[in-house]
Amino acid sequence: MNGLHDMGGMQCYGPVEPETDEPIFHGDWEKRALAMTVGMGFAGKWNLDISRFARESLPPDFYLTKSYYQIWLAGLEKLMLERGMLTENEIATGKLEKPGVDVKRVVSADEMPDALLAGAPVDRDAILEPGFAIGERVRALNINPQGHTRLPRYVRGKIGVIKSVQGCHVFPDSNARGEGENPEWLYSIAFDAQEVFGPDAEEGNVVMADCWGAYLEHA
Amino acid sequence: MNGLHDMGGMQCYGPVEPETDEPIFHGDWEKRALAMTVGMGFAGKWNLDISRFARESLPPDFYLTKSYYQIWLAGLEKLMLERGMLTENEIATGKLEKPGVDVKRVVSADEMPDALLAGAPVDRDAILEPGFAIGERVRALNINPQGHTRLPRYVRGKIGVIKSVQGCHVFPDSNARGEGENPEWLYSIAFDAQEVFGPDAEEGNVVMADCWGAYLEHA
Amino acid sequence: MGDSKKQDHHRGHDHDHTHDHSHWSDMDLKVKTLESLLVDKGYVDPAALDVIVETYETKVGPRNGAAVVAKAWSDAAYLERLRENATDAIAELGFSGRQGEHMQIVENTPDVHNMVVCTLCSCYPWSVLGLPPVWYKSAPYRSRAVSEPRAVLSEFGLELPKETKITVWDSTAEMRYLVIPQRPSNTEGWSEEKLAELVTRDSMIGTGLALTRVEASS
Amino acid sequence: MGDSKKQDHHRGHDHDHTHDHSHWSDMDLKVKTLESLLVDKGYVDPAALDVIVETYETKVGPRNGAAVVAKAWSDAAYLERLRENATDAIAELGFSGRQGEHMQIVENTPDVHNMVVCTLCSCYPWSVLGLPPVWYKSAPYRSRAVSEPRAVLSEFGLELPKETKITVWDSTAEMRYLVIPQRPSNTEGWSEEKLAELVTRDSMIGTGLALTRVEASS
Repeated sequence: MNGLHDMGGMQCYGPVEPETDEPIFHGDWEKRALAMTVGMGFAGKWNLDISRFARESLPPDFYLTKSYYQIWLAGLEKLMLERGMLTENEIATGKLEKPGVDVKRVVSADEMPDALLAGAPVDRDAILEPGFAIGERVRALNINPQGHTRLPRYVRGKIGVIKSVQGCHVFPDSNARGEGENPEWLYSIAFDAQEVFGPDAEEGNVVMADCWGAYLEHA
Repeated sequence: MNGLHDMGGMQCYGPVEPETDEPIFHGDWEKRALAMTVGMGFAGKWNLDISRFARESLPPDFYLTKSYYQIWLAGLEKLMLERGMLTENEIATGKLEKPGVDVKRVVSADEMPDALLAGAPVDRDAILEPGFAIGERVRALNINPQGHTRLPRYVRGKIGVIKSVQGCHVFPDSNARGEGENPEWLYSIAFDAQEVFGPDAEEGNVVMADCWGAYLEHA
Repeated sequence: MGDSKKQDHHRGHDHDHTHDHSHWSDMDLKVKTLESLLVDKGYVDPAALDVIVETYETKVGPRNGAAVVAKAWSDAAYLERLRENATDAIAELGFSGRQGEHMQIVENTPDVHNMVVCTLCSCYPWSVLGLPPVWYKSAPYRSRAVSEPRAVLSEFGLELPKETKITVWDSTAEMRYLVIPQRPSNTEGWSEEKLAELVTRDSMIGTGLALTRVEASS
Repeated sequence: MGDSKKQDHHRGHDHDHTHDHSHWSDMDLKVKTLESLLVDKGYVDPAALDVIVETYETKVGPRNGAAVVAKAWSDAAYLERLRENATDAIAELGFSGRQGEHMQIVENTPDVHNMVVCTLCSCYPWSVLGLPPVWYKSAPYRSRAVSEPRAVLSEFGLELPKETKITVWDSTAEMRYLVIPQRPSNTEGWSEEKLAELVTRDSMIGTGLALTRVEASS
């Protein structure tokens, strides 16, 4: 989905303004928003790509004006509402209306350190050989899917060179639709900055993007 | 400037929802906002392209969440503030702090009907011959200027065919910077929908865009 | 192109401030204040502003365009003049001025349906259609008209035959486009005035068709 | 690339609701309510949530990455292992897990400066840097890091020599990038612990350099 989340190359947002103090959390609610988002991931009711799409398909004005943890919270609520794990009324009143649905796993405090250290790798055994080789010129496809994709708009149609083959990784576009992991070879691709952003970009600069084979064609 | 105003091809804004009643104006303020915006154009303190850039460079959250007449008003205030025609304090308090600056023209009620009927044509005498001919294949340049441009992001780098030569028109990119009209030939260009939006677009559909010669190269 | 229904997911989340109508009395006050300042500073004549409002509220509107279309349907020589130089031909009927300085007509056929948008702001042929409706200036229309016109048309209740291809005119310069819809059948011999009643505003933007005889009489 | 100062025009207009801090006590309430529901429904163990908070508040942070960098500077064999398989080499130091499952190092040289961004969301190498700062997740950084990196770096006070070219790594997949900044001069023979003190978080994102000896001692 071409949405506001796909920000690369936009020029309207002004200068970067780091905070002077940079607290890890701005208030307790941010701590709990992070913890709930990470914690609910173990429930197995959605995957990483589904949760990314839940956030990026929030109403554009919400996405643009709220802080990132507010976006995470809204995404979490949306995922749970969609799955009947929570009701609008429960969110509004805080009163339990119906019992919880079954979840895959509730991680205990004791188990959590190991669960966090384990992470959730997305590399998978390859079935096919990679379709592209290091050093090869490729063109990122001009696709505009309505659903989730990790091919940013700014590289579409642009030619780059494969710098590394990163293994066979879960393919987000289908995974976000709940249509399976369909692992695809992932490539790190070097795009010349002027190829991507035209003559206004600085000569010699490079933009690297990680692209799955399904996003590419030989060029 | 790649900003939120350049909306072509975005997919995050949901369905079109026409109003059931469609009043011409929603409240008196819309009438006066229109009238002031049109009326102040005669003052000669800015041109059409400067005023468009004033609106599109409003803060993105403002641009996204306000109604179009609110955007016009904010653009008008910004233009006048920038030129010292009005002060922030005057806007806040409504109290005059300093007299008005000289303006080119104040149109009277009697003159207004003719002034509106006259409009403000932007075609100019040509100095050079057109650089491109009807039927020719051209590529829209991949430019990303920080300032105002009327080349939408979705056609950049794409190939189309010249359908008409529309005359020599004021060039917005320089006119918006106050660097003169620099008239350029204007072409109506047919882009195949799939060339522009990829295989998800419908075969046989066409997107027409009007592009100045400075936006084009032979393809 | 995708089914627009799929986009409904983004609307489930409650939010609070898009085009908040409760601000409108504040807006009245704000705008009155600004106008007083402009008048006091000698930048505008308030009576001239009244004329602008009156013009677009009562004089310049889609009936202008409808007259042009009806004449185009009725008068082959006029249609030819419209094709040659629409600005001049439209001015023959007394319609000219702001946002109509450079007009071009685009004619619908059974093979090609035309539709007009301004993806970059809200350019619209004021001289023949008046001020644009809110949806024309809205993000959904501006974003999707170019990339998924058929889905957008279906949101207007317009389902074109699959064989009819769509050409979308993005008003990126000062050219303004007036769609000439197909003339409804069984209207032979109708007067221009009667034909004009079949010409809706949306049919001249391309988000609708001209009314049929039956629709017009009901 | 353009001068970022030119973009200041967009900030002159008064607006009212971006990241409104006054909402934060409301947010505390809202989030408490949600958490109670999740606990009551048996979806999460609140003590386990405490562990998550504690982990990212006190255990996992940029000192992890600084240790990796200092070791890379000191130990050629380790650097080689980092180049071969950064995930495994980083795990040798006990750092692994969420948002660090697939690590790659990118080494700065006098010719090429590396800089990391996630234009699509907020991907960041948690296992070595902890949680991302607000600016990393912000629209200005996400939008402009790829298209005008030098202007962005200057907003961090970093002016690179013109000859140094910039490579920007957009974290579009699950690969996470750790920048290995250039080792400051006159640090021969320093211990890894002492070297690690020179390694700032920003130097590992690429929006800064490692501290010089002088900066570190002041």
